[in-house]
Amino acid sequence: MLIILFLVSGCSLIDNDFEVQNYSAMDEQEVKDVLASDDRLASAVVLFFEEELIVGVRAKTFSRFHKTKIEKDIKKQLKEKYPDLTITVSADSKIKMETKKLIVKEDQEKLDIGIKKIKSLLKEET
Amino acid sequence: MNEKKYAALEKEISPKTPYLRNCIKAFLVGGTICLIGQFVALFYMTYFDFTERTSSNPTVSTMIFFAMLLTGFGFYKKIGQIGGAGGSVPITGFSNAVVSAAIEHKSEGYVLGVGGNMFKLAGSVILFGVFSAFVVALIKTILVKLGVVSW
Amino acid sequence: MISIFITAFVVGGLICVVGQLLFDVAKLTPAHTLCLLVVIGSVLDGLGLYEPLIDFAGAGATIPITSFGNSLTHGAMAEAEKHGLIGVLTGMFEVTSSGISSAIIFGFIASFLFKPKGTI
Amino acid sequence: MVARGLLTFKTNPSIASTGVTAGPLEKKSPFVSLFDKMYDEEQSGAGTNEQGHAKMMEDACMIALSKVDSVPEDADFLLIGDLVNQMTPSNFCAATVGIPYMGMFSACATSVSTLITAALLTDSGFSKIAIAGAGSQHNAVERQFRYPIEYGSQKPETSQWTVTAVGVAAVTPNKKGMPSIVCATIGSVVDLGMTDPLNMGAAMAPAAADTLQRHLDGHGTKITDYDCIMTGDLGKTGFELYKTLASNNGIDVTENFRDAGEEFYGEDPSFFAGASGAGCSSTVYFSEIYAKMLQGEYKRVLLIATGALLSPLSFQQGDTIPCIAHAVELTMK
Repeated sequence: MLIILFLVSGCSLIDNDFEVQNYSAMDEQEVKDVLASDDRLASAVVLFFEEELIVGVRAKTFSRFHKTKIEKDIKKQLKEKYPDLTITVSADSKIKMETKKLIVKEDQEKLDIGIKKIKSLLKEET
Repeated sequence: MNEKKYAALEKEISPKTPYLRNCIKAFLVGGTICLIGQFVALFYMTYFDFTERTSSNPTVSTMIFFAMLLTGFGFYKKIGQIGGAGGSVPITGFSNAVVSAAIEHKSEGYVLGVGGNMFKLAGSVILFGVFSAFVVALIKTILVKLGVVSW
Repeated sequence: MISIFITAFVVGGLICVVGQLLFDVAKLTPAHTLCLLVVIGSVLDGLGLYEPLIDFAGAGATIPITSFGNSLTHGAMAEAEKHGLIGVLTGMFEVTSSGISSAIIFGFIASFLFKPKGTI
Repeated sequence: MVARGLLTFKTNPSIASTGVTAGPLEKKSPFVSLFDKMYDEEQSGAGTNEQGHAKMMEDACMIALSKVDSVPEDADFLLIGDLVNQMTPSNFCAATVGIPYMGMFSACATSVSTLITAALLTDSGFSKIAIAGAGSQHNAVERQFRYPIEYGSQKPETSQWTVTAVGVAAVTPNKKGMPSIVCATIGSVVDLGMTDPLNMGAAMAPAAADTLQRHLDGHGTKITDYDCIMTGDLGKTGFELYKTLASNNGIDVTENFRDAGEEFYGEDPSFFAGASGAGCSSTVYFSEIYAKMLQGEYKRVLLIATGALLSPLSFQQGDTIPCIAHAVELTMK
């Protein structure tokens, strides 16, 4: 497994609150551009792993009304940029929390389990 | 003295309802209950596998449990007296209605008393909730079928 | 993170203020007020407005009784989307069951544990 | 003379003794030192509210009888009432004490309606000892008329607190040195369209004012003839309304106007507008007023007990609250 460990501490690149972890060979600049251009967002965590792209965002207080729309918008934009990846975008703080956990752990063996879990969490409705 | 004249006199002499004070108290009490609910939701999100969406179910159950204890120990009626709607509008008020009726009618036995009267107060909420949900969903389904709106 | 607590407090409080106005100004009994609020919650969900409110205020929108109407409607509509008209009937309690079932269970448990106090 | 509910007793039956029992919250009452028996628990140790209510009534009857050195077998009539459905506590009380019994209901005015009936039976020579009185129990009444006890509904400032108390009197033929019953006025039902069950004082005030007027006109007396004119359970709001109505009728409202409901719990704001319930007027009449008469402080009093004749059903069906007030005049010679 070819891994490029590219730990971006965030502050140097985009905004203070945008955190990207890249375990794949994909270019992450695009995702940063998309997220940075959306002023409805307060913060975000991004995780690239193999064919997966998981984006957990936090919307600004009054943009939370449009959470679903924000998710759709970002997903659409990212799909154009990364047509080959399975993209998961969520404005749910639990998803962001879990994604962040995966990043902090830096344990790549268990990443796919973690990603599966995140996706199953999202599938549950209500 | 006719009814109208007396009604006017009654209005004049009875203490006025303190609208503003009641609203402020309802706001603070109701807001606090929701704030506690948010902490409970955060707890479920942090320590269990619940998302913001799915955490609402366990949160509601937990709040109902809290209200059961408060009702049983005789505190909820104080919250209700101070908070007014702030105590009865949150789901805890629903729980208070169920629990207070259940323990009140315990003296008539568990089947006829508790079973028969538990939803004496809260039953109407379920009835109107279910029926309005039925009507709303029916209208929406028909509108979707007609192509006026989409899901 | 903090902001969700503020919005929960404010939105939850405001819904209760609506209830208080129904008590005091419209002179409705608690039962009438709660029924009206449940119906309002249900209609708001039909218009697609309640879910955004939950996104905005979290527990501030899920704890007030209006969310009961919302989740009943939500369940009914979700099933209707899958199964058509018959889903309106079958889906009703899919989402809300937790509130009702815990009220029933805890209410029954309470009847074993407590008796009315009747003090001030 | 009997005309349109106006009664004058020829033999002036006496109230030979009284018995007053009350629940735990009533310890806050300023009249507590005059109550005969207090319970530490709302149900007076019985299993249910209604059984506790009945026990409280039995105890009150026994206390009143023992004060005249009598046993239940000596008593000729038991006239008692309460607010619970079908007056079951009174019925169970009567079953235990075994005195020939008639249950009477005039809501919270039962204290006076039973006293009048007992005086009539005594006056006509049919009775040597008749027990008259009324009682109420907070939990039993609240759950029937309003909500479960632990339900958190907001009570307005006009609402009144149903007392847990029973007051009975033993009515005997005239005895020297005992307060005696001179005349009475049976009230007619007055309904001025009030519908709020949490503002009963306002509903009852017109009935009280009406009966006061009829008593004064019918028996040809003046306000100044009385040392005290005490209404039953109008509460703070109802009492104000009643005084306004009386002064509108040209009656001089003096310091002698008192209301048992307003005074029952003192100034404690947690009881809102004051006390109510059939036990409220009966306990205050048969403790505070009775004691003051025995001491000679009051020579002549007019007791006007008021009752709201509503049921949970009539209220839910949107009916107004019909109200009644009965008056009885006591003198001490």
